[in-house]
Amino acid sequence: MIIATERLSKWYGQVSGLNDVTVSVPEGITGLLGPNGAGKSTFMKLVTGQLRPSTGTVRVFGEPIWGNPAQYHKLGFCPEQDAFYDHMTGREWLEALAELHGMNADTAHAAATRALEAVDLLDAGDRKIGGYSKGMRQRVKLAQAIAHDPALLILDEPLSGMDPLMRRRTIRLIKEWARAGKTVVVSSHILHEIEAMTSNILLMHNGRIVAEGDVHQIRALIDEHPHRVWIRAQDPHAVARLLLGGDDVSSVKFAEEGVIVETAKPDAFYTRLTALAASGEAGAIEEVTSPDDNLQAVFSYLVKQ
Amino acid sequence: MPIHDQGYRHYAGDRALHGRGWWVIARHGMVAPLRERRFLALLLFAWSPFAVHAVQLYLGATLVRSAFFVATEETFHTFLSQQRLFVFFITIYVGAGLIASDRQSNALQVYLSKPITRHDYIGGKLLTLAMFLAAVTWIPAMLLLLLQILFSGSLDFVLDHPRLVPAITLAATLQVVLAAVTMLALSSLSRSRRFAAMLYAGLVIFAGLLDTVLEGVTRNTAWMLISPQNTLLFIIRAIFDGPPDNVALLGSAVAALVALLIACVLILERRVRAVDVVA
Amino acid sequence: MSATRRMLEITLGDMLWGRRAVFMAIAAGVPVLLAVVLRVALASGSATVVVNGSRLSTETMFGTAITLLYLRFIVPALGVYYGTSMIADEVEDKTITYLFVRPMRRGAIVLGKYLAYLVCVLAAVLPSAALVFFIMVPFANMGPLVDTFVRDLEQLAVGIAAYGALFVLAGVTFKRPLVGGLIFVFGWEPIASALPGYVGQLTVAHYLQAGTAGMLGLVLASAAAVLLAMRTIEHREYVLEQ
Amino acid sequence: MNEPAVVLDGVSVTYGRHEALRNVTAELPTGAIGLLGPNGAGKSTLIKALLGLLPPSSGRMRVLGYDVRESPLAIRARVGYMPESDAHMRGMTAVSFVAYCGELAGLPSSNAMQRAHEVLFYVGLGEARYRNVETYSTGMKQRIKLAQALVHDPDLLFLDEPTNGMDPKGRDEMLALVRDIATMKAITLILSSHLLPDVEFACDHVLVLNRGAVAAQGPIATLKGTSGRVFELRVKGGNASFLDAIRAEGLGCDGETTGVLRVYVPEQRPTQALFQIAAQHGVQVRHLRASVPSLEDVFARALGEPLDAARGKEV
Repeated sequence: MIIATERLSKWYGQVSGLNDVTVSVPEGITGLLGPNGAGKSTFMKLVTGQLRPSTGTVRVFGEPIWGNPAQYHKLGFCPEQDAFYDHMTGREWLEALAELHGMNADTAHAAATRALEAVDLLDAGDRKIGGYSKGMRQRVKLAQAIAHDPALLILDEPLSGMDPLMRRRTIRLIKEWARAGKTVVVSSHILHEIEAMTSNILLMHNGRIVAEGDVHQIRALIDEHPHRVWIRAQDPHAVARLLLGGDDVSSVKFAEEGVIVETAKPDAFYTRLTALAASGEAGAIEEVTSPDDNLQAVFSYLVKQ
Repeated sequence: MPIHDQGYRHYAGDRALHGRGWWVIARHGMVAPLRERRFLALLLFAWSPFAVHAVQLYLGATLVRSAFFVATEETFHTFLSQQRLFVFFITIYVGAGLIASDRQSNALQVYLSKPITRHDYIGGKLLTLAMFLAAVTWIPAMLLLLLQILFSGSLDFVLDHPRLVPAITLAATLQVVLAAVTMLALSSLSRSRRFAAMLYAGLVIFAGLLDTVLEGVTRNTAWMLISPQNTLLFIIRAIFDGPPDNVALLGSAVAALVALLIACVLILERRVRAVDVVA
Repeated sequence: MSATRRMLEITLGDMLWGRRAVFMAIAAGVPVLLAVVLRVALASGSATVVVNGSRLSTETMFGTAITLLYLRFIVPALGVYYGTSMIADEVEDKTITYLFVRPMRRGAIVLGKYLAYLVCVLAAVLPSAALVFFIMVPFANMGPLVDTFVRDLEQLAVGIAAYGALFVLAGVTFKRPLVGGLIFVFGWEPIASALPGYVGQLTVAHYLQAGTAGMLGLVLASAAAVLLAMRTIEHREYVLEQ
Repeated sequence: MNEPAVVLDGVSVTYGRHEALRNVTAELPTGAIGLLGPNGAGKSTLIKALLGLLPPSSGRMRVLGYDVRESPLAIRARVGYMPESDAHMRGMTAVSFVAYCGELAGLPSSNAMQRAHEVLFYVGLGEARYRNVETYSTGMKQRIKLAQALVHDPDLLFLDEPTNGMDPKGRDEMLALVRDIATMKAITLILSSHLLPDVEFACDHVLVLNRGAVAAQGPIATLKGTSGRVFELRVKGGNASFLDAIRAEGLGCDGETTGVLRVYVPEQRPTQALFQIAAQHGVQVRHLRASVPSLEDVFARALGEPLDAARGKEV
């Protein structure tokens, strides 16, 4: 496990950022989600050693992070705030920060070039950051997180302010880093972006971990909302009549040009449905999908404000 | 229809014509400082010289006939020039953040997307500061004059000094306008209230310090022109005591102040621009 | 401490730009300008400086200029401005995060910035003072004054170090150090030196004038203040409010 | 009112040498219009020009029947603008800030205060309306910016990234508000956002800008075009032989690595064939859906991005 916390809590003043969190983050991409004030940024500040745990421990690569600067060789952090030295050019800033990793002038230069190229800012590298658009500032911020080629990337709202094309390119970039073996923790409010990157999530609310792991597994475990399947067919009533026969169907509802079935035993139900569609007994079945087997549904079911 | 729509309703009331923006800005601008206790204390403190002079007038008019207490044009002149200390503090307290805070909190976008013009904005902000400054210069001075009339029981004081009321008004207006326009221009130069305040304080104190050193060393009073504060005092003395022997210096003093005001207006014109709204 | 050296380089680049450079240029430039104006005025004989009867010699005027202008105004002002803004500015602008997630002791940030401050301010103030000296003091009687001039420079250097260190410590500890700093330098110091007894000793200015022993004490105190600032920044949590 | 809300006729705007808008001609109907384009495409320049804050170097503009050059104030009295960045006034409570904005927009002070309360309740800031705006969360700051744009009951509303920085629940509520305003309250709104799903949800018409020129404009439905015969397929228990079987049937299929298969079914073949193959291999069809082109595809096509990049979400 790359990151492991043990009964980790953090409060400052009366604000309780995190209370009693025990969680471990595997390799690959993990989506960190939760409503505002859920404790996401407190969690990230603890994992990046900017805050000291009030109780419990947080270990990155097996070692504590607070007051242990050597860890930052392997860690890249992209903060959420829009804060820069506006008078420096993108390249100067990246090189300066790279040198703080102990690189000499030319390795820093090479690292900066690689980072600028990765975020598609090579031509704007020599312009002052003060003159960058919001999307470019976001990308140069990403660049400083990967310049020293860390094994672990913590990204706080990396896509905010980017236009749709840049969003897509950045999502692809993050997935490439993950494929190249880096572990990435991405926090975002835009659920469909997280869904496009990974299905492994860490859902937080009121400073606690609500759910952890693969979205679809989590969805299957939410038993108070049985699995829902939407079927579009030429003759919805025929399909409904035939499906009702089995004991795996708990309720049936008719919706626009289709039928919505709730089932407690998805495996049994889907096998029967595939067979029915294949046989064509109830007419042609055009589309099958589960409207609430996605991150939005999991989020709203588990985070009841 | 029995169930009323609880959502958004259209506004049926009347809408005023435009052109009132500056008054709205000025009125609202005055509300904020008045809610702060420290500022009320400052205002109260700024009126203490008024109280002292009022007592002086009372004594002059009644019990003690001695010349020391009797009011003369000079009492109003000294009163106004003494008030410059409070003009300085109030200008910084109210004025430093007038535009700087708006720039820092991006409020300019909100203002200029409303049906008001840039000049409404600048005018409104100027008026906010000017009204507070008038409250510690022109208003107490005129009240003192009124007290003098009341205590002496006759209008002859005003009749003996026909030039007094216009002199007080002109001097106070100069004080208010100079401080307000300069502070507003400096406030528009930065996004931080503190920096604008330091700029204004620096301008007034440093220029004054430099002027006294140079005048002291070179005995040449022309150095006064580098300090707006001292130039203003010189002009106010001329207003009350009549033109000085060195009329050329008076001319250049007025020119210096006019130049400063023009520079400030240009700064304001350039810094408060609609085009860099909507970032 | 290569991290300190790198921080020094980054901060040097940062110091010579924008508001900070302008502030430094004014602080170093104005006295020289003043000296030139005085010299021209005196040379043209148009004005003689008469103070309580005796004609003031330019050397004594230079002495007063050093103490009044440099020691009481420029050096403390630079110390307050740069000392407090070194860390407090980065915390307020939230750019400190990028420095905190680097593999180096956080103390190196403070030390690097303090050394950069020392280098820049010394490089600005000392030559400016020297220039004022050459302008004010006529070449003929410069000889005997050289050692007092060198002592003045030492005073300036120690003053720069001391005020800088004091306000670096303040900048790391308090949230809004600038206002407090200004009040200390322009409010407390002039008043305290006038008050009787020990009160005068609660100011930096006192030790500057107290000969080499005082100055040595100040140097040690400055070093201690910087070390304390380095320790503070390592143990303190900076919660950057939204 | 069927007359278009905004008419742009050959509008060009230049900052010094940089041509921010190049001969833009467009007619925006009433209702909800999405304003799209990559960073620097000229979206904010267009809004500034329409608000009368930025004189165009050529071309004419009419907003709500007024000519922008002749009566900018009359336009701004009937237009609400919600800026993208945080915009508030230091030291003011929500109610006093919104009432102040009402007065600035021409409402008498007593009406402005009453309107402020009503609008703050509408945007969901009822309980927090006496708090100082600086203490607000990101989501609440977005709502108060909407409130100050609505207080004087505008006929046209500019929303610049209204859902920026909000959490999922806040975003849904803001989008519901935006949709309610546009559809129920007959207020035309121009929504500039980078989040295309939000635009797709709230708007029915789009104007896409690219490097200062119009790249595409029109109702979203027509721009999307018909849905091709491409199906998204997710199965449980799928294996290599199942995939070969599909390809053997002449149905193109790719995207195995990403968990969602893309199956190209020729026009005349019913989907039943897919189910039959799955049944034969004991594979459960968990998700089969015609892949409808999204607004993102329209956007990418308008900007000349290669289509497959647009189609393949996980290319």
